[in-house]
Amino acid sequence: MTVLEQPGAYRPTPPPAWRPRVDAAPLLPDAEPYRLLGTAAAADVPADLLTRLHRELVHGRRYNAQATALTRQGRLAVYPSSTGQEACQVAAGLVLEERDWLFPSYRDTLAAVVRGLDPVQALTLLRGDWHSGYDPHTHRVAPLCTPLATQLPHAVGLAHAARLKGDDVVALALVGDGGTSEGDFHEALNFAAVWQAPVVFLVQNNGFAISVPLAKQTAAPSLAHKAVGYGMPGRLVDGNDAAALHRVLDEAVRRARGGKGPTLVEAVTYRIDAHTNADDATRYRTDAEVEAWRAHDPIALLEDAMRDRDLLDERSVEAVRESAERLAADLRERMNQDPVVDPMELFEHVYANKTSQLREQAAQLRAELDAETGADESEKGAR
Amino acid sequence: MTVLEQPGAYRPTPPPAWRPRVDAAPLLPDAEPYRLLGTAAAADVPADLLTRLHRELVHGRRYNAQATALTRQGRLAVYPSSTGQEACQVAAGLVLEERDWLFPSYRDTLAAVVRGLDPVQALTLLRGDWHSGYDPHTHRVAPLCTPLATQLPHAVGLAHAARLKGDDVVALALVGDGGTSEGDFHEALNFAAVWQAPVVFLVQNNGFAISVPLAKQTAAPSLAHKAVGYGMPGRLVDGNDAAALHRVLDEAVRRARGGKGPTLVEAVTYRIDAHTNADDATRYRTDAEVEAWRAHDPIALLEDAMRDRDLLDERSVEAVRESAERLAADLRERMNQDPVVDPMELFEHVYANKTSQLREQAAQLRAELDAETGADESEKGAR
Amino acid sequence: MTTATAAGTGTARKPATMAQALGRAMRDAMAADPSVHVLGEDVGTLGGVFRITDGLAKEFGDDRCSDTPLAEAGILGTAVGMAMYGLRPVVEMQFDAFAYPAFEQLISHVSRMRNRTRGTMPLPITVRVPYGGGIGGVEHHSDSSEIYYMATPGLQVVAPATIADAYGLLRAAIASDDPVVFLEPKRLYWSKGDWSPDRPDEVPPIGRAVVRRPGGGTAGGSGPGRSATLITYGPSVPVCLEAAEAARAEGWDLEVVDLRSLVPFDDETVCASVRRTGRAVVVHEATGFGGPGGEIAARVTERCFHHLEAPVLRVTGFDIPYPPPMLERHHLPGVDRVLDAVARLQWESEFTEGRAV
Amino acid sequence: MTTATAAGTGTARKPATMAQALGRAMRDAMAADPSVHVLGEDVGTLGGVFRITDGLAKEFGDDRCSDTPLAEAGILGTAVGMAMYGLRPVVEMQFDAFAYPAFEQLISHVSRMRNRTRGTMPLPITVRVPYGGGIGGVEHHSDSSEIYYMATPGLQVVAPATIADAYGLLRAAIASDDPVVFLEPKRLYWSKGDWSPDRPDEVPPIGRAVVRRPGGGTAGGSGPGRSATLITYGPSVPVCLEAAEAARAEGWDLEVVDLRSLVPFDDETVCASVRRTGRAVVVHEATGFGGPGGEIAARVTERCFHHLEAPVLRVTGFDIPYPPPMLERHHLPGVDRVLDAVARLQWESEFTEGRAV
Ligand SMILES: Cc1ncc(C[n+]2csc(CCOP(=O)(O)OP(=O)(O)O)c2C)c(N)n1
Ligand SMILES: Cc1ncc(C[n+]2csc(CCOP(=O)(O)OP(=O)(O)O)c2C)c(N)n1
Ligand SMILES: [Mg+2]
Ligand SMILES: [Mg+2]
Repeated sequence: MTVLEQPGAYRPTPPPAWRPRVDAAPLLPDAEPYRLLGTAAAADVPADLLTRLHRELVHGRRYNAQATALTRQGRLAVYPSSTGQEACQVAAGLVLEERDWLFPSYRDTLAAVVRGLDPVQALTLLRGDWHSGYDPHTHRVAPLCTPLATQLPHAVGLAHAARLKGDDVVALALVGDGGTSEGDFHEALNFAAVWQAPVVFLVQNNGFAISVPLAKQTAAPSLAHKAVGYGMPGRLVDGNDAAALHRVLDEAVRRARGGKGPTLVEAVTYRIDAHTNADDATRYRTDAEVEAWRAHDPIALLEDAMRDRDLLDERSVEAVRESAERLAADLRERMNQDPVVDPMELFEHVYANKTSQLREQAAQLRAELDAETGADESEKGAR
Repeated sequence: MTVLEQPGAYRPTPPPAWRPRVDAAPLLPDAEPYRLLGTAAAADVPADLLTRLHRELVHGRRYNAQATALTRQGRLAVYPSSTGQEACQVAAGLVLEERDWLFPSYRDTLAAVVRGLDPVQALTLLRGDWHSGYDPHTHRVAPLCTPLATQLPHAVGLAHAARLKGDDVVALALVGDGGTSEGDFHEALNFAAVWQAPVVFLVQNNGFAISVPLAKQTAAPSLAHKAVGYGMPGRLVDGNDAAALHRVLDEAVRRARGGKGPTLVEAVTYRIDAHTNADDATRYRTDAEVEAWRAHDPIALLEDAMRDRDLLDERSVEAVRESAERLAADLRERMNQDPVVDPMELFEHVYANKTSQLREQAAQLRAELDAETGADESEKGAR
Repeated sequence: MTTATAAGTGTARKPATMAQALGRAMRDAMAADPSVHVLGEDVGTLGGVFRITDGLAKEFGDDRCSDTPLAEAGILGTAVGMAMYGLRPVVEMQFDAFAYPAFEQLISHVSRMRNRTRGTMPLPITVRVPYGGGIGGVEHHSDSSEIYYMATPGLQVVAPATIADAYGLLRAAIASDDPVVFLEPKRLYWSKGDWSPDRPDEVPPIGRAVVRRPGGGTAGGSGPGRSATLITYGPSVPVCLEAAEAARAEGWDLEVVDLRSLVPFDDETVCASVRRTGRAVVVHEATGFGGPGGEIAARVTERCFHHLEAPVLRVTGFDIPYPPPMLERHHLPGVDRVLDAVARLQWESEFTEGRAV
Repeated sequence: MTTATAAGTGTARKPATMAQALGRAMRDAMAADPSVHVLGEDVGTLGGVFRITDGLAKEFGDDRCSDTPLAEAGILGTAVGMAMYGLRPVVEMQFDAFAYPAFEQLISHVSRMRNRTRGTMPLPITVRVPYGGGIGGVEHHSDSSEIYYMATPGLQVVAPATIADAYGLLRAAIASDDPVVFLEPKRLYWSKGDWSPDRPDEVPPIGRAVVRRPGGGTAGGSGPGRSATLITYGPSVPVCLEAAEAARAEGWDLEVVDLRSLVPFDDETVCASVRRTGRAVVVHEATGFGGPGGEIAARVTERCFHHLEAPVLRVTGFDIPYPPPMLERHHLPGVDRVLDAVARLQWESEFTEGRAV
């Protein structure tokens, strides 16, 4: 704002400079989202990366379709699909080293699966048999986080702890456009910048927080413009361009690993499906809008670029589709088996050692369950 | 950040533009704090404004000294002094219209007093006889707010409500540099920008949050750089230059009043006293630093500028000093009287109507007090 | 899913859901008083994730029913400011657990502003919270957090269990000059009852409990006999009514007291019932330890000690984080557990030997 | 100000304050285990506004004892991440009411992460909270919010009352694999006692109450007589000890049970005392309605009903926002109110007529 012109020369002693002023310009995002696919620079992206991205995108889309189908069959309690956002999911899942950590939200099971997690484990929360289905340490994937933006300070703390311990570990945290409005987003980014923690924040700006469009969420030029306010670089990237995303995230991860601190990346994308299977998106958006975004589909974008370079033919496309079908079939089959749930587990993990009242309550439930079984048995006996 | 060059022409259909992109440049603060005093432009500041500012600054400094003295006499429970920050306090207190609202923190009693509040009422919280000593409606000053940054959403809500009602009311909210780290700061600014609420946020960046210096609070180029991330203008101003502050705030208030939305103003200043009388500032800062800031004193700055324009002579300085002494004497005298406190008031304002248990508890305390008085009386009788 | 119809009055000529009654209450309040404003996440265009605010934005405009940015402290904090300027904000928290980010605003400001300002600045804010479990929600979607609010002076805490109360208490909450945390039992949202939107039943004010089921045989103060009082509220009211029905078969005659509001607490109605029956069980979904039941049992005992034949027992959720959907039925206090507790009320003294407990 | 010395052991050869013992506990824990990290507002250079962390940054460096940005959710949220990576964060909340911004992190993550991950990701976090009143603090500086934490499964809630416990319980809290909300009674910070920093007394583990003052005459299970149990914790322990002393003059013989931790709750010790005495009063500073006393009274009554000669009574803060400094003495439960409650424990039945109550 330069409504008031800075007046001329200043005569009194200026106040002491009490902090190093960093230059704001390099922290600001470009006005247009960064893109690779469909530009000349796409020619320089390594072929094997494109092939890998393609395979994961196609698998990812099929995974989303299968998971959504499982909600209709009552095999998932709820599913927040990432259809249309697969490029973000795949790039996030691929860009990290094994020792790094991923912090997903409820919408990011695909990123966790790309990182190596068994989809059945990744879907445990949404299936409803336990709150989290995996040991976070095995693939260094934090539990899917539901309270919005609350996972961001966790990522910062973990990255900071790793650095304090001298470990070469980067954390990548995912959050939605809506989540950026929460206080925890602000506090996490500020801590990260002050601590120069090796963490990358990826905002999947899919245009909506359930029914609320971005324009009611923020008045900012872009979400990436928030970065300068913390003293970290903000990057804006086409969230449907898997190659661009991969490059921007890779750059940010390297930066973090090199001790240069955090980066905020805003990926502009679109949620093609409803918020979850329980949502009715027609109440708040037009088909035309959805169609316009389908025309900017992450898989189509990538396939066009690969065809340009002769990296894709019918056979290879078919092969990827087939392997996606196999994955889906496997997922369907395994999800169709009833999970083994043990009600007594309810008391197992509240504390390291059960309190006396938990012991009492466990005994009560045990007795009830035994009585149920007893009744069943004797009923059976009577028949 | 332009680590990655934006590659050349883009061929595919770009994704739909789904929101008006505002231009970031006008929202960014200048690199140097805005200043008037000591520059050629000081010549254009209306003389009566300078005289008014001077009078209030001198009164304010004396007020701070008196309040601090009252802590030593046990007449105030605690006092967070604004010595050194009087220019912020005075400008904030003067810049609003009568119908506007001020949202002060614990450190901002002076701004409330400048706005017209009786200092004894303003100091009630810090004296310890009630949580707030005034009806907020009389001078449109919200209660002094202690939980950091929590007053900011209040200011936004009030300004928004006024606008919805069609009232021409602006809210000015004060917060410290430390307070900008709280989630409530973030949420308030975001709501304000999305709603285009007529509110002005004034950050008094006095370099410290108790013992924590700004460098441990933020890595940002300036706190004013946070504004662009919300889509509002950020202004950086010399917080010891009363004329500059008044102009920047006045501009922001006009902007808000004109329906153009909120502004974030960062005033760079310094807390000359300790955090409160209970604090020992020598534990975390050097005398040299304090002295360097004393050399940039808001009163001295203004007096120099006024002398340049022949707006100040010994007589007028003396007159202002004398009226400040009278104010201090009046304050001292009135604060030396024991306030009337009624323990029964504890139950009066919890709800519009006392619940049954509050009635029971009030009766219990009443009985205890009566017993005490009874005992006193009979003791007296015995003597 | 258990519904509140048990408390209804018969033929469902105009069947309505609790969700509809709640929406209608807001609509009528907004029509009657231009200072009533609704705000929250998705409350506008979408009508809320439970569709409780459906139609309000259309009828009253976006300024009266507004989608906010996604930030609960911001929502409640701006509501404070709106109330300071004379509006009556009705805030929706999307789920119980998502009210936690607003905790500081609620405790440090909403509950205290009247007291802080010696009554000059009351905050007539209604905070609507879809609460409790039983809908198969994944983690964070089924909390019962009423104790946090109960324990905070300055807040009223209301929980309707019937369709008439949903309407009547929400109107009363919006009209109240004190802030109200209005807990909507989300598993009763789709419960149906006979209710007329155009002539909604009058209901007792906030702060009054009602005996939903009087002790049949022994009613009228004829002493304990085989009777006991079930003290409950919100989603557990239908459970207790069902339990009381089932208990007849066992020869027990149970009164069911629906508290309707936890704050203010209606000692009079509750204690009158307990004095009649001599025994009591408190039933709620929230965890037991440190939960509402402790307060209720303690105050009933303080006031009715010499009328009690047995300690006041509690049937509550276990002392665990709310379970995942596949296990929640084991956690929720159901009819059987209520009956078990009733059986443990030390009936022996008055028994004809041989009758099973 | 009442101090804890009453519980001390006599000649103050090495007088120490509770503040010193707490600081020493952190120091020793940090020296013993490099994974212990302290973080919070002003904990580094300044040593905390109460100087509890004084010297830690100097001895262990800024990375082990860090001043954070001013954001409580951020502090606790990053502590969660640090604990996920194997550190043992000790977090300081500057005052009780300033822990509220961290409420969502505490409830939705700190308390649940172990359970969520089936035990694979415990969070050994200690949240130190200077709590309670009596120091003349202005609004928001004297809250007692233990019920919020007690009612949240997954948290341990500890409140020391003596200098030995301050050290011993804080060491235990830091060593615990479960998160602990560690409530430091701020008006006891400067209480003095005989305590050796180099050979700190062994204290019972978290989860065990202790009888701070056995019922003299009737100890050893000789039945109720004129005895009663005062159940208390934290800042009210010295008050109860003083009350018990004063009660001798009235012919009452009071046991004082110091709970030490509210979670886990030591039913055994508490109920053993109540069974001995037949009467009990719960004493705490927090507001009564919905406060800890309700739970305590209810569970004691459930377990000891037939031993009780009178209902368990409660002496607590009033059901009001914490008062301003000039009025706080009227709010805080003091010796007189404790004695009044004891007098109301229905002694009549065993009275020789004519003795005043
Ligand atoms: C603290 C909190 N408040 C509210 C919710 C309910 N909720 C779940 S998803 C959602 C919208 C999130 O939008 P966004 O952050 O853009 O992510 P997206 O769902 O689009 O991926 C809301 C409001 C929540 N999970 N947590
Ligand atoms: C939510 C909250 N956390 C902590 C505190 C304790 N506290 C009071 S003042 C202060 C420092 C505030 O610094 P700043 O915002 O820069 O304002 P200043 O005191 O410098 O005017 C702190 C931590 C508080 N009042 N509220
Ligand atoms: Mg979104
Ligand atoms: Mg400051």
